[in-house]
Amino acid sequence: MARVLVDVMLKPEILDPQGEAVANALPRLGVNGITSVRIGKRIELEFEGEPDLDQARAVADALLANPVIETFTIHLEEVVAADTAEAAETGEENAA
Amino acid sequence: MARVLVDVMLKPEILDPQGEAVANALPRLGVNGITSVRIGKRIELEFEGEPDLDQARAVADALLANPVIETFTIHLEEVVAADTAEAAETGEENAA
Amino acid sequence: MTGTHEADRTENTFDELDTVDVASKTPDEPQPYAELGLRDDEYAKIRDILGRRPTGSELAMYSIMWSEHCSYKSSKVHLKKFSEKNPRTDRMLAGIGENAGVVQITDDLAVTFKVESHNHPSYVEPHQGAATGVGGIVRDILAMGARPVAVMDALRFGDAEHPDTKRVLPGVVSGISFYGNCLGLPNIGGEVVFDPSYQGNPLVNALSVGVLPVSRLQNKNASGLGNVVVLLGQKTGKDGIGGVSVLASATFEDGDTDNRPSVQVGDPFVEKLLIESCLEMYDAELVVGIQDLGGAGLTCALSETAAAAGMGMYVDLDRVPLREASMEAHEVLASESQERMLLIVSPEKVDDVLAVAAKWGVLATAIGQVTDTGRLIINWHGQTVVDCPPGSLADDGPVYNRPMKEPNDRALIAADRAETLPRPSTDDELRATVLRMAGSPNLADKTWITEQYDNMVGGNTALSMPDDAGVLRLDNSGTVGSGPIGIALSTDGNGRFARLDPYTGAQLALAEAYRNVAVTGATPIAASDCLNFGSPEDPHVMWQFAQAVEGLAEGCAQLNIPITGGNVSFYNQTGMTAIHPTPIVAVLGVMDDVRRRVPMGFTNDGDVIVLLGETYAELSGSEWAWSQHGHLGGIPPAVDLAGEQALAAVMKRAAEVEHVSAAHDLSDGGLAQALVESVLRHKVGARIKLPDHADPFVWLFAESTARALVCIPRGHEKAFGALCEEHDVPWTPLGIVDSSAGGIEVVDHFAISTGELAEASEGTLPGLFG
Amino acid sequence: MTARIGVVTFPGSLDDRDAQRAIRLAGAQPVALWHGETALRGVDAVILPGGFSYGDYLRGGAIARFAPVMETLVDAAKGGLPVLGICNGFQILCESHLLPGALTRNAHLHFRRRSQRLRVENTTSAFTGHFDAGQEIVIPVKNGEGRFVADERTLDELEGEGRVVVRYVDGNPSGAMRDIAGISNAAGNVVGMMPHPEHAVEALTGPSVDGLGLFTSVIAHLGRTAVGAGSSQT
Ligand SMILES: Nc1ncnc2c1ncn2[C@@H]1O[C@H](COP(=O)(O)OP(=O)(O)O)[C@@H](O)[C@H]1O
Ligand SMILES: [Mg+2]
Repeated sequence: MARVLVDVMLKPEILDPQGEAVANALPRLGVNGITSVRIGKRIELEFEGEPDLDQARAVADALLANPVIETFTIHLEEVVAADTAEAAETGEENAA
Repeated sequence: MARVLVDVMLKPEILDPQGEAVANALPRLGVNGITSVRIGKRIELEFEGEPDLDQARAVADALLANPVIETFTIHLEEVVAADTAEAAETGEENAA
Repeated sequence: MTGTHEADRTENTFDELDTVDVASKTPDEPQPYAELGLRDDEYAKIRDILGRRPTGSELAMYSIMWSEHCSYKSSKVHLKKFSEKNPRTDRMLAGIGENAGVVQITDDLAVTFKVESHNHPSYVEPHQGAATGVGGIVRDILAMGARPVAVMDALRFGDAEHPDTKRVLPGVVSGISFYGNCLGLPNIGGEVVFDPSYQGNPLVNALSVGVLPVSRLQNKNASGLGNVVVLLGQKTGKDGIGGVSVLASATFEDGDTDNRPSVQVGDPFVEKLLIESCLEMYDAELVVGIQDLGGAGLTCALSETAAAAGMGMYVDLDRVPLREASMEAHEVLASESQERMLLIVSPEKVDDVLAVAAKWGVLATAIGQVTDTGRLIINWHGQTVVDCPPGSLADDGPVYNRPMKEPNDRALIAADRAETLPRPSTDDELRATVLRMAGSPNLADKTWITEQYDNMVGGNTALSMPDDAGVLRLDNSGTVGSGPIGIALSTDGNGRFARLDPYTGAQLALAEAYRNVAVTGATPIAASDCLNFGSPEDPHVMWQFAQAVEGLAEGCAQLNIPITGGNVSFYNQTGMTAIHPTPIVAVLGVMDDVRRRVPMGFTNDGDVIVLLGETYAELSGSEWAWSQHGHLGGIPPAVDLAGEQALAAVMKRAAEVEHVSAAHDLSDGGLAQALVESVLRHKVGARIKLPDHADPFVWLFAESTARALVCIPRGHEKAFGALCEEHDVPWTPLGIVDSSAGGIEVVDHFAISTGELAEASEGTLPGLFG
Repeated sequence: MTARIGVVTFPGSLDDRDAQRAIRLAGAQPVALWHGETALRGVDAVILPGGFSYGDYLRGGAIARFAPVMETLVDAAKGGLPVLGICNGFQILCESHLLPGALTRNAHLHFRRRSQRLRVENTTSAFTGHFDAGQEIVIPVKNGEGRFVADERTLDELEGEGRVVVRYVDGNPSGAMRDIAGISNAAGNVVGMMPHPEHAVEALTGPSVDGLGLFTSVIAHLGRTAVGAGSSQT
């Protein structure tokens, strides 16, 4: 089985208050080496038959990401034995 | 430069209202082949120097994922020339 | 599977379907009843009822339905007192035992309200636990035929400074905010109290209130032979299966429940659609009976609806829409997946029901029929896995008269009076005490929490936070009604008072809620409760519980308002240490003209400030003793229910004829805190002069009951005084509202500016929680 | 002659009945519109009310944008029909590209509800004619994703063309860029705002009655301009 992953991230110039909140909390956990935290969405699309990357891209473009504030990336993911490994088969970037 | 990606997803048996809402909206976009949508978080951690996977895992466990309802996966990502390609260098699963 | 020996138990006993047939043929099959919380005699009783051993599914059902949570086995004998003592009234359309009590308020309108706890889930997963607490109580209200119109939340947390409180409180608040706001129900009030006794066991009590035309009242009876059983709402998943996971685990001893989340995730969007579709079905008279699915899921809904009608029921469990294909029968029966309702529909209306559900995009599935067998029969994969009398699940659970014991330290505690503690002796110390208390977590401004709640959606909120009670207009454009009538609601409780004396503590909670409703000008007409206690197996806790019930029942009888229902939450403790006994009481009031509601807070320069009621040197259990000395001992303030009634009568009349421009009840922190809150409301100051004979410390900090602070517009003083005398309510003019005072000035003693008060009161919660 | 103003109900709309009440109090006739139908029933103006359409799970307004009613509404708005999006309605207008920019998570990460002071910056839009330029009004805000963002060029354009309709004063409840509380399209017939004017229409329930001005403004606006087909019906 395969599925399509869509990663949606805020554009770098858009404030990510959630990421900032995490970054600010890190020193309290004793973590100091992390300079930046950005939080976006990871969306898993499962298809009935063969995954259709073009269709996934169209959905991401129209619905999953808002081009005013976000960019997205699409991968095809081979689901190997109970999720234990993960490999990005196809990587492509779409800045919509 | 390298950064660590943390993917946080709801455990499979936990209801994902976000994913359901999107899945139910797809037919209105004329998309019918997608059988399931799950929405989680994708978190990018940037390190000052060498990324520290163990530290990232500790942060994910304590702060980024809620072990009661979520699991997370950690990858090391080599950032190649302006983000155009993406490859999961290390894949490991942590069911918190 | 006959002749099972020990070794077989390491494999999944229920791999092979445990049907009624199999059960009859394998009477000696060992069953994990003890792990499911059933006692030997309870298990024996089940075998007796069935005339054989239960199947795995039946065992799951009995273990849930006979649990403390569902069967009220420890509390039942005590709760009877409510019905016994309830004043007679024609207003009660539905009472104790229904999903929620229903009170008629006009010829054609009724109100239903109920409080429920979601304490343990909110500790495990604060956000989802609290969110689903709201979702659950709203479905109870919906099941009565009402449109839910508001929610409230009574919260108890551990010490404000404790790190775990920083985890629990923000999560709980965001969960309530998320679910209630998204559902479109205004949050109109509640409480937040910090006390170390709740450290490992916070309390999340959610209230919902709904309004219905009297003619739309629904019941949960699965009546009518051949009627269809329809499941409406969310798909069923492995949510909240809890103890029943024992049945699924490889070995019964192995506690690995990793894959069985006892956490439920709520979807308020689906609940909103559920509300709209149910209301549309009620109005079209499409349902015969309805029951929400809450704790115990289908098990509870199927058995209770069938038992209530005295009918049988056949259910084809394979028809239940599942989120995960791999579920077993007992899991489907026990699942606590949210946002589901069970409908009983006559066959010719099933299509209409499905059409309404489709219109709102909600799943609806016929899963069974009402039969006349008197048995609840459930099939799974074509075989019968349950065949039992529904009443044996719903009504015939065990009932215990648990041992009770008065704690032996009572006399000692009573003797340790706060009245003997060192008091502030100079004016400077008085002033500093007022400020410190205003900034203490229990008394500090709660805006950091309440501004996360939508209090206005629906457009009928006439009063809400920080007013003493939530007040709603019953909008005639919505559900009928003749004029701008209003309802008022308050929830209150004081665990410290109840710890000192549970009987008095319960009455003080009732008195405070009653007074909060009364000061808005409403007439209190009914009460409900949520009783949060430690383990009923601890005789001291059981004694506290019995005392509290007795006190509450007796108090309601004296106030002449019925208890319409309630909720019991036991086992609130960390290790061997129980929480403070915490009866939370909700009081409902009505007013003829909601435009006359009385808000809190000083507004108009020149208004005369009058203290109603009598002040005594009552400081034991007070906020002063606790926040300034960490002291809890002595005897709580005296209850004066006749005084509360007189106060309510004065407030009602004064509101009607507009003798009062503002009012605020006195409770935690006494007069000082009431003044602070009244000044901070609109940042308008006051000049106060205590009576010559008054001990300023006692007057400022005592927590005597049946008191309120009111503002009387110039020209109304005489008439108002006469009204007080008519009702025998002591009244003491204390000063005037005066914006030139710049804050609180207690003449001859001290002055504190509004800015200083605001900084103390408004800075505390943001400082603690971000 | 009474203006007929439509209020769209999406699954998850919450302030739809409140918007209808406000329309009634302002002297117009509210008309319920349903997300699943394309018909606009000949209304003279449309309100997209607040709430959590489709749960607002992905992004506020993202799914509502694809509702059948939006197909006709987008065209009608482009043709000049006055449309006011309140809160979730504002999000829907941005997602539908009838208005520029986007509404993102509040900078403080909380849902926040409070009475908010606003300054009316534009009195030429279809919904603000009854206000004085620079007038300060008090209207509640309540949202978790109300932070208006757009790129600098868009922001400059909005300011330059006078399309910032209302601005937060005395504190910005969400961290919105340039304190923007509401904007309009270039023609001024489409307005989106995060604050809830429908919750400031009665002394009994609101912090003020300032919100009524938005509804009376559009009624007056309709009287001055050619009125839609619906006005000939009662
Ligand atoms: N958890 C909460 N949810 C909603 N409103 C709350 C909550 N906690 C406190 N409030 C509101 O804040 C105000 C002050 O609370 P409190 O001092 O406990 O009132 P009182 O002492 O009159 O019961 C009241 O209007 C109350 O309803
Ligand atoms: Mg009060």
